[in-house]
Amino acid sequence: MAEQFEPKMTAFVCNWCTYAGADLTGTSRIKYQSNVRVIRLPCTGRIDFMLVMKAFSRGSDGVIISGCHPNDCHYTSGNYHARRRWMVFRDLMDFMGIDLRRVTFSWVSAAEGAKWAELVNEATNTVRELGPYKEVQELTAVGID
Amino acid sequence: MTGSLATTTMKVGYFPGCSLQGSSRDFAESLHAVAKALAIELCEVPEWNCCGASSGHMIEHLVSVALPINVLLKAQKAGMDQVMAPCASCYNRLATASYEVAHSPTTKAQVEKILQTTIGKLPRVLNVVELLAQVSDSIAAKVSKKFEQSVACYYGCLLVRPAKITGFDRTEDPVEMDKLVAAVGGKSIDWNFKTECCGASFSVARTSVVGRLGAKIMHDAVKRKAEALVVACPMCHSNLDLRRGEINRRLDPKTDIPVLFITQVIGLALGLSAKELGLGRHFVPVQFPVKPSEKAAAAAAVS
Amino acid sequence: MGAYFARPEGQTVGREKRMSSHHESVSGCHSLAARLEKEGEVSVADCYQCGKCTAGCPAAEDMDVAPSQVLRLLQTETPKHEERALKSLAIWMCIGCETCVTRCPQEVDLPRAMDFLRQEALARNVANPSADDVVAFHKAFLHSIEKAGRLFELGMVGDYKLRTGHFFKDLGIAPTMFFKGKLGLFPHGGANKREVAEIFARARAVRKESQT
Amino acid sequence: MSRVGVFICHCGENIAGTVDVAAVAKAAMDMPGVVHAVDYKYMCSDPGQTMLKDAIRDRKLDGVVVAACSPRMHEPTFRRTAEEGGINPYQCEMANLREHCSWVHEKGEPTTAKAVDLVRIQVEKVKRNHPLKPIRVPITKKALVLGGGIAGIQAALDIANTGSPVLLVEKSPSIGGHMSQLSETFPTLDCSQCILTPRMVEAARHPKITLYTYSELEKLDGFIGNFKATIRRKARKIDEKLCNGCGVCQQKCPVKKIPDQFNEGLSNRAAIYVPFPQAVPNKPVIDLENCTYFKTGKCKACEKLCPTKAIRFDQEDQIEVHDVGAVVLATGFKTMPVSHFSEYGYGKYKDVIDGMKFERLASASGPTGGAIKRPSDGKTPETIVFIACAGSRDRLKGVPYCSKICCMYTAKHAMLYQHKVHGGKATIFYMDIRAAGKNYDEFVRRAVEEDGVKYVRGRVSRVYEDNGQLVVRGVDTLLGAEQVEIRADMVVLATAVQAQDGAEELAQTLHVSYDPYKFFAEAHPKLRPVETNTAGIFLAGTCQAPRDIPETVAQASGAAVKVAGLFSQPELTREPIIAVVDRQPPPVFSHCVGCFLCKSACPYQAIEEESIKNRNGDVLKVVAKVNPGLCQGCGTCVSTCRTKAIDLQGFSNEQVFAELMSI
Repeated sequence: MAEQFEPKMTAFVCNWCTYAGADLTGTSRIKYQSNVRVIRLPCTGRIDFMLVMKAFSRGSDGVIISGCHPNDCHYTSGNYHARRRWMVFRDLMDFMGIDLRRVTFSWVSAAEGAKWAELVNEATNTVRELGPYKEVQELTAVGID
Repeated sequence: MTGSLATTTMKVGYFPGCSLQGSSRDFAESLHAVAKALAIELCEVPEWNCCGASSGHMIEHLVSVALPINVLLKAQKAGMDQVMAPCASCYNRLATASYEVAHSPTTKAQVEKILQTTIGKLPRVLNVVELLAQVSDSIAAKVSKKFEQSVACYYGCLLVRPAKITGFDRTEDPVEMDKLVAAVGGKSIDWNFKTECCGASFSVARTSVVGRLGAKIMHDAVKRKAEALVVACPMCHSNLDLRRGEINRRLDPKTDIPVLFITQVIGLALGLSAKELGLGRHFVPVQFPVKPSEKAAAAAAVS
Repeated sequence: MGAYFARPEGQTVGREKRMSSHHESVSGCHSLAARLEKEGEVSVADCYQCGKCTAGCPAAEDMDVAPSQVLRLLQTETPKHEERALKSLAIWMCIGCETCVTRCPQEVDLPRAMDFLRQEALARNVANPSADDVVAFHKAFLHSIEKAGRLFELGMVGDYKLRTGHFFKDLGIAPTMFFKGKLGLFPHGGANKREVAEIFARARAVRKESQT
Repeated sequence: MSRVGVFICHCGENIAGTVDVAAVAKAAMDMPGVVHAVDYKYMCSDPGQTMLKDAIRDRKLDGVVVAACSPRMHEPTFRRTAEEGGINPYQCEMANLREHCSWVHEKGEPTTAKAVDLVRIQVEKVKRNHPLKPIRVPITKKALVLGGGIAGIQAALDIANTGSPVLLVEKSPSIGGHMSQLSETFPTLDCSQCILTPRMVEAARHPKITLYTYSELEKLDGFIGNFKATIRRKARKIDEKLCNGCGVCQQKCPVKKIPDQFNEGLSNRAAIYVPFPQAVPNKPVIDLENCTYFKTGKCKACEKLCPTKAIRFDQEDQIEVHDVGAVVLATGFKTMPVSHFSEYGYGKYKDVIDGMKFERLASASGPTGGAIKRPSDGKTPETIVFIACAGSRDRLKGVPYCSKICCMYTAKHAMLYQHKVHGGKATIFYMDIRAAGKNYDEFVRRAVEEDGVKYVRGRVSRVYEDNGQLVVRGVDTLLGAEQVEIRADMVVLATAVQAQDGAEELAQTLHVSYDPYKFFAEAHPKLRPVETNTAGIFLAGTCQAPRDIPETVAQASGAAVKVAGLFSQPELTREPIIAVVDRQPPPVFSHCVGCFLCKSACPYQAIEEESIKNRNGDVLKVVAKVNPGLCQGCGTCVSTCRTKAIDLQGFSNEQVFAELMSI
């Protein structure tokens, strides 16, 4: 049997809720899959969705975006902007042929250490099922980046 | 909405269960009579089998899940989206089984293997009280002879527990039957042992237990001036009616208040005859102290 | 598993981890607790012995071991205690009224645990002798279904009496039952006997393989 | 060409136990731009930090990456060290090898590989860091304390005594909170009123404290040192200046049958009322739901009879906005509502009461003058049963946590009962006795040994009424789980402590995090217990977790010191993580095209319009400009900008893209 495919996962998280939540996952020693690489940003509002495209073009097989729950944003409304932008961008990505199952958008608060672990595991499993993101990677290989 | 349901004929899947064909024929008779009066069509699940009852889950768990699921699958094939099981024990087994396959992948897989089929969306399981509550408006509308007794509604175990399966919001102090009694002009007393266990399946094997628990229940009901007990479970009925001798041996003074099925109470209020309601089959004869209003009526009849 | 226990967010995963791993200490020989968790999806580790189950149990006074103590016996995960649980009269006196699980602050499904222990006691043939009549009743009951697909009360009671020898018990009520039309003389048709018999057979087979 | 140094921390076994630190160091050495990479047992230790400083000097580093714990833990530490080492503190980044790697993954190759990646990400980032200067902002040296219970009062007093003015805001008509309702307090049995009322008066009289009772916080804008608090002062419908608290209005008010909240509904009050005799301020308030005038337009008895003509039916709520530099949250708790305990008949039987009701019964200022009488018929209960953990440690119907105070107050209740009812029989059903505290266990032992309180180890399954008594069905697990049945005259439930109603909404208004049970979350469970994740907002008392009076007072003083510390600085330095709009030489001036999408996106109104003029003052171009004082650095504008003219210092596009490229 061939060796199991291990997806590259990139996560964009806000500093105040999800990053803190992920820290709590650590302090509570809750284990999760090690595929994910976290990019820390002050707020989900900071997430320019070009970053998501970039992540894929740089060989990520899946992307996780997570910040404070609605109403709980440290900057009052950053997560709303993120959500609004995400709504629009999702259609765009869909149009561009990006497989939306490879992008997970969620809220994880500073108190939800366990939820972070669940989120990462679920997202990673989904992407593992889907296999490597050849389509995009081949494009980048021939220099479209 | 409930009103409209009753005016047009309402169809509902029906799982009689074994005891309604035997020791609880009176329950079956009253149920059918009342259903007829309320224009509810009870469509019996074709080729139904026993749910396994207590004995099933007590000594052969997988059987106790497989049998009910088998029934529900048959109901589904027959195009039923809900199945009413009058017997509280059957109801509990059917509901529990569908809960287990819904919540435990392992069990689901095992049962699918046993029944050699895949389990999709199963029909919803109803108990008789739920069904009657759905049409309580039209019951109230059709009352021809107010049921003026004050009774103790006895829910027992399997109808209400566990809440996560039966969905009763007040597991410790349910009121669904009390509401029905009120709807037909009756008074239901507030008492302590609405949901206390009466011994259930120990009726045969451990009659002493049934005697002890039953005595406690009857004692409180009688002390609070209940003129009858109202139940929705064949086992509760046989334990408190059939086993009254056993119970009375532990009671002083002894009690002879009858035990009625909720369907019989409603039947009486709808003006159905004692025969139609199978009242004659009870061990403890069904009779009530005469109410002033009835006296008046009698007097009027004479003059 | 999680489905059986609703917990505030931020705990489940941690628990999943703990639950799947905490029996590994007794690797090789599987404790009853471990099997109960695997086969019955009940975690005895959840019980913190507050005794609320015992406090409300209608059958407790007929039990040799209190319900909460039965769980305690499993918690130790030692053969000696497990045997005491299996041989107890208590597991047979449990009526299955679900009062305990309805009030258990830790949502331990004790009735399910009792079912598991009864099955195990029968499988190991160590059921408490003074529960013979209860066992006989359940066996007679299921036997009747297995044969007829539906319960044939008179037949079942007869079978029960043969199994127990309580010939004269209940003779008082039987005739009245009969004359009031509550006791049918013949089994009911209508069910698919073969189908039901097969369900019994396959269920037993599946149970066997689930343990190996 | 940058010269980056990488320092991998073992954190004892915490990281090294799972991650092959040496391998990480070796891998780091091969990363472009890295000239120095070492691993060490404890980077945060003194030798560790010295090592970092020396390396910066000796190896002429212009950037460092410390791969250790979460930056939320030690980033300040290492940035300071870097500064001492001679480089700009913002040339130091941290890779989170502990919380995000070693603690959450199994030991092995993939985990080490991840560690290497995490380091590479930060290396790529730090190479693109620019020296930044912290921003200096002024501080408003005035504190806002929310909640006038013992926590709020203590915090307010302590802050005020350091000389800074305090606004003490309480939503009910009087300060005092739950403590003012208590009879005696454990473990000393001194009367709650006697120790609290002096504090209440002191707070009211303090020249530096302004009391805002019957008021609520509507809105909080701004940031540490510079908050704007919008406070709603609800209309009492009386002129507080004229009212002298004579109380005639209460006596004459025709509406008298309103359940008295202060006495937990055990007595009645009028529609115009002072919550309790020792209330501060001792001024009445009209309760609009029940006042005849507000219901029917007639009556006005109080107005006619008020000797000082202080009644103001037309009085409206007032909104006030105040500048404050710090906020202390002391909004307290509530006890679990009745609905949860149907098996105990709580809410069904009059004589099944909760702890707060018992406090009122036992209190000398209570409806019975301190005599223990049962609510149903006023009879003195000869047998009484206390049930601990009513809702606490109950996943099914209540909360999974321990409410902490119940063991002690139940022991106190039983003790008070035994003192007041001679020959009375008190039984306590408990699971564990949690009496960890100075003189606490001694107190519990006293209840047992001297006052003859019976402790039964086991939970109660059911309580029901029979012949005017309450049948309590419990169990004694110390007798091998034997059923116990007690016929009691009264049952007292130690109901669980829960977060105050509206806690979640408040947390959201203030942007502080809260736990799944709506208690406000401290910044660090051990090292920053009175701070929140939002700078300048502090916690005191039970709004953070269940706790008793001594702890609450201690925490309140702790919060006060944090505020005082903040106010002691001449000005604040803030992280220079802010947005900047690029500037270019003429004729471009800036890539900003002046669409001002950023302006609409900014939650802080930090974007201003700047017109670029030529010598003759003609406007050549209007471009965006960020006000560094207002910008909080969320970066929403950056991702909104069409021309990428705005960038966020510390999280610039260049840096973040570089991080991505490195994966």
